[in-house]
Amino acid sequence: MAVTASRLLEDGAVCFVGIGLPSKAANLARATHAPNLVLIYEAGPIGAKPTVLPLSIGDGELAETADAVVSTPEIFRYWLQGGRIDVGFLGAAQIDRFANLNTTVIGPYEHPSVRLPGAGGAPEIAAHAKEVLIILPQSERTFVDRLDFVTTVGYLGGGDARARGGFPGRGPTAVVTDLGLLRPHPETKELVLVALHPGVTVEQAKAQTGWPLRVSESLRATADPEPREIAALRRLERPAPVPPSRGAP
Amino acid sequence: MAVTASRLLEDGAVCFVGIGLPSKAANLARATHAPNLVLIYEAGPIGAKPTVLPLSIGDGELAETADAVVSTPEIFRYWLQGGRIDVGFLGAAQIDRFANLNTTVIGPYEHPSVRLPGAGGAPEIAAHAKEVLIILPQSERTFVDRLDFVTTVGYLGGGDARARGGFPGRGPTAVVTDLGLLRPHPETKELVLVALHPGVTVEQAKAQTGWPLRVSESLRATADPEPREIAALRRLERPAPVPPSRGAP
Amino acid sequence: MPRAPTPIVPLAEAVERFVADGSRVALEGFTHLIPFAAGHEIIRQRKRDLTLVRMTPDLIYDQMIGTGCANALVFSWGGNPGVGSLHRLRDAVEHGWPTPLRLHEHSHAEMANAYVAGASGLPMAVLRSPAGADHAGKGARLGTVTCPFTGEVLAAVPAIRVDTTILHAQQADRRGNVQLWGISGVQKEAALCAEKVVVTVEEIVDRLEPKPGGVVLPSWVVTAVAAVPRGATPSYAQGYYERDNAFYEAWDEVARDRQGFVDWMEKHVLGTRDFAGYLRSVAGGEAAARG
Amino acid sequence: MPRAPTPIVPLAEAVERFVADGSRVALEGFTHLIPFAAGHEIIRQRKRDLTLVRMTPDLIYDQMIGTGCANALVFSWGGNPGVGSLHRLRDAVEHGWPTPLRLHEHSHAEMANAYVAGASGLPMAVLRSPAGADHAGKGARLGTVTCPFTGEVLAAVPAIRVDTTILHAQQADRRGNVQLWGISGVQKEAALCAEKVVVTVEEIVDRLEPKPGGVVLPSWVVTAVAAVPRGATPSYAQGYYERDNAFYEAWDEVARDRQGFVDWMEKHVLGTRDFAGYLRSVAGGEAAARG
Repeated sequence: MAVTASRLLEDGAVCFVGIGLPSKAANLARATHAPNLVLIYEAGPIGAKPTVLPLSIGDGELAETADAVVSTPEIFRYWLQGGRIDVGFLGAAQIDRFANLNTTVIGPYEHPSVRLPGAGGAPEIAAHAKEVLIILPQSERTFVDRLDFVTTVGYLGGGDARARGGFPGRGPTAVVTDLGLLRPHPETKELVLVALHPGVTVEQAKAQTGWPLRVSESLRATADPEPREIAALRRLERPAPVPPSRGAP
Repeated sequence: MAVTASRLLEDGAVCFVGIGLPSKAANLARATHAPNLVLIYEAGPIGAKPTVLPLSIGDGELAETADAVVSTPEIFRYWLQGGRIDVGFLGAAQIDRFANLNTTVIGPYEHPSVRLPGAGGAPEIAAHAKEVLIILPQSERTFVDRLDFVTTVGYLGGGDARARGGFPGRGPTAVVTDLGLLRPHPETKELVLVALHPGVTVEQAKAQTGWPLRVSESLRATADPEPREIAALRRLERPAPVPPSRGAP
Repeated sequence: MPRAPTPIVPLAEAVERFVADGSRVALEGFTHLIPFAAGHEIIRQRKRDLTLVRMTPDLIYDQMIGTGCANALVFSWGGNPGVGSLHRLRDAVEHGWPTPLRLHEHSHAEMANAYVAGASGLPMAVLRSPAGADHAGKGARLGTVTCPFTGEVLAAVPAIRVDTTILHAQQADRRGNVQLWGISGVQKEAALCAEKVVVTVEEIVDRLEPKPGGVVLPSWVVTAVAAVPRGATPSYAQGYYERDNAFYEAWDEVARDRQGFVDWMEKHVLGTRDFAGYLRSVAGGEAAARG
Repeated sequence: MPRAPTPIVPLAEAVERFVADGSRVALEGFTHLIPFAAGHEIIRQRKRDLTLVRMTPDLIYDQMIGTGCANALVFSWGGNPGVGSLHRLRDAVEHGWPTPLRLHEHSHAEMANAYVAGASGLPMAVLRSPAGADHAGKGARLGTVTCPFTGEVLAAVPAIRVDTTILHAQQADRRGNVQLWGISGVQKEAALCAEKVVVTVEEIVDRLEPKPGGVVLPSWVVTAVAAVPRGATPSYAQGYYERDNAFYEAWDEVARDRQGFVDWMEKHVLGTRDFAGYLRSVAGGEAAARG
């Protein structure tokens, strides 16, 4: 999943990354084919070059390796809203067929069965980045017919709904999952399965999607991870050289 | 003039100062009775402690002696508009009886006989500082019946006009000139002569004012400069220890 | 206006004097410099009915919410970064335990802009925020303004203003000037939108040396300073100590269960006199990790 | 999107390629780091019909206006700081010499906020600006917006956006990352509201060491870098050289008279090939101070 996502990032792009899978994929890209990828984290680091994956979005490693560290308001005002981000890279708990995202609640807002973390940077990243990549595991619980809450707008109801909404960025261009890769249809903006990971079947993908999944006529298989990608991932995931917790809970 | 003005500044006040006479008076106060006066200059220094008078508002001396240097937008947004300035200290080319100021043009705006520097920080300093001190030489050319241009609002047409305008600060509380000291009348807000420098007469002050000048019933004389004030001024005005111009025009 | 110098006081005194029951309080710090010591002291003094404001509630608000200090939360992302849920926050929202929690929920961009507006003396912030997302029930007021020059409709969000902001910084000098450096998040804005500002610091120094990325709060905007070494633990203080990632990961287990959480808080926070005591308690607790 | 690295070029090439006749250009620097070398090169290349944007026009715009580069000026305070008038600016406004100059005039607060809006991708800035002052004829558009939460009426000013911003900084690295430090005014906002950003620097270094108060512009927002030692003279570059206050004082005499100004510019700026030549010319001119 991280490997497929990392390949979508062009060298030299300016990428606004969330922690977790997006950060992992972006740093993998930087360690392999895209050494000039510019990583921006919402806490303030611009041009961060971590050598191990940060656990949190404000880890010291990010600040110490960055070209610049600015305030959080500046990140959102001058850099994101200012139109300087090429790629916004998001995760989510739920996605619908038009790549709208839910990270707020499962169940009704006032009485949720699961309270999720909330919006974070996602709504404005999805609005302003020139394009948006989304990465999340695919299942009937995550790929749903109807979101419990629309936290972040993808293509709204599809078609030209987003374009009419006056969003500066053009919206999600790819969704990477543990099963494969989906792209929005150029006209309808509905997500279409365009590639499957080795060993995954179309039936499996359809079964793990909460709406009738459309499949591209030119469906292809994603390439296996290359040795250098696997090696880079191992290096990124090695334990950070810090002492163990002094205050074990 | 600088001595009288400096005495109006209380120790510990946060003072937003323009270059020239305001800076001179404020630094004199800091060197004498108000060592904890906090000086803020619009270029960015907060808590500047220059040992010689700066020629310009962005001199290196100001930054190097400051507690903090922030951006110019931050000065105007967080520190001035944020309501953190006790005293705004302004000069002007023209003043009217309600302490409105002109620093824009002499003559009509489109065809001025003299083009002055313009607004600078004055309009918002006068709006937001808790009180405003004004320092300028007094003559029929500077104390005018009608401003050629209202750059900066004092008390507008007087009375409660300013209060009704929704200005956060309470407005000018003193005008210091080379002849004496004027204060706004508590009700009408018209400037009243309340003190004269030694050797200046009421007739002289009236003759050098472009409107029928009101004089306080308790008119007093300003105290002579004390020796420590004169000594402090001399120290501040000594030539800065920098080499002469390498590029004489 | 002849100002009193900023007092340097014990943390317990600062919390007692400057954090009132029912008030609106922000403890800021974006992952870095989170004021854990101050949060613990608020828990020890059993402050109640606070409206807690913070972009990323983090473990510190999980602890404060779980011990019943708060009845409202203003926030924009409420998870345990890189780990998962904040279980005490979830329990309060999902089941009203130990007490119901009203949410006022923003995006990061909205909240950062709202802090800027508060620091700038404006009633609102204007931003380009996406239309079409759900807002129903989130408790945060949103509005629009129309640009008088272009006719564009922009989003507006009310300014954040709070009664007390608490920060942790690396250093203060003896007059109460404060400097922090590294990732500085919204700390300056949080300080400048508050009536009262309390800062805990790693150490009091004779003179603040300007640092790259340094944010300085002059003493005259700081209400009180308290020296609390390691006061951001398990968050970190650049130049002093690293983030205790293992603690963040282990917290998931502690907070998952009400009784386990209560026991842990009783033992390590409520059962200790101050933050030094807390640090000794958890350091000794490696074997007895479950309390 | 695979970006070309930021070119490091001679200043003359940068001005030729990135400053177009008739375009909107900002040379910023609040007293500190004023890009005099770049301004001189614009004069040498006889650029015309520029709209010049700058909070404090200073001597550099006096020189550019006096040599006929500009037909419009966006500014907020146009004097020679601590000395008096900018005589060439005045002559252009009062008598249309050498060419008429349209003014778009703001207060500092309006203009600083307008730069922030430009950098933030907003069409306007909102501020509390005094009502009751004269605006007639000033050429700057002002409007109002109403806060949807409090009903307050606030001032609005259109965002500043420019074709090219030129800055002077202390250092760039070989990839074109730029760092400046000391008083940084509105330089970051000026860079981020521009289509193209040209930066002259004191020196190119292998690695930028983070400095207290440092403002970093990553190479991917910088269009071109040119090394011009002493390129801010007679302004200053903190850590490199002091402000030449004597030059500012002497300029008053030079600029007061049209012919004296023309002769001086011919001799020292138009008559030299580059800024190094200019520096040699004025250094040799101490005796022949009047040109």
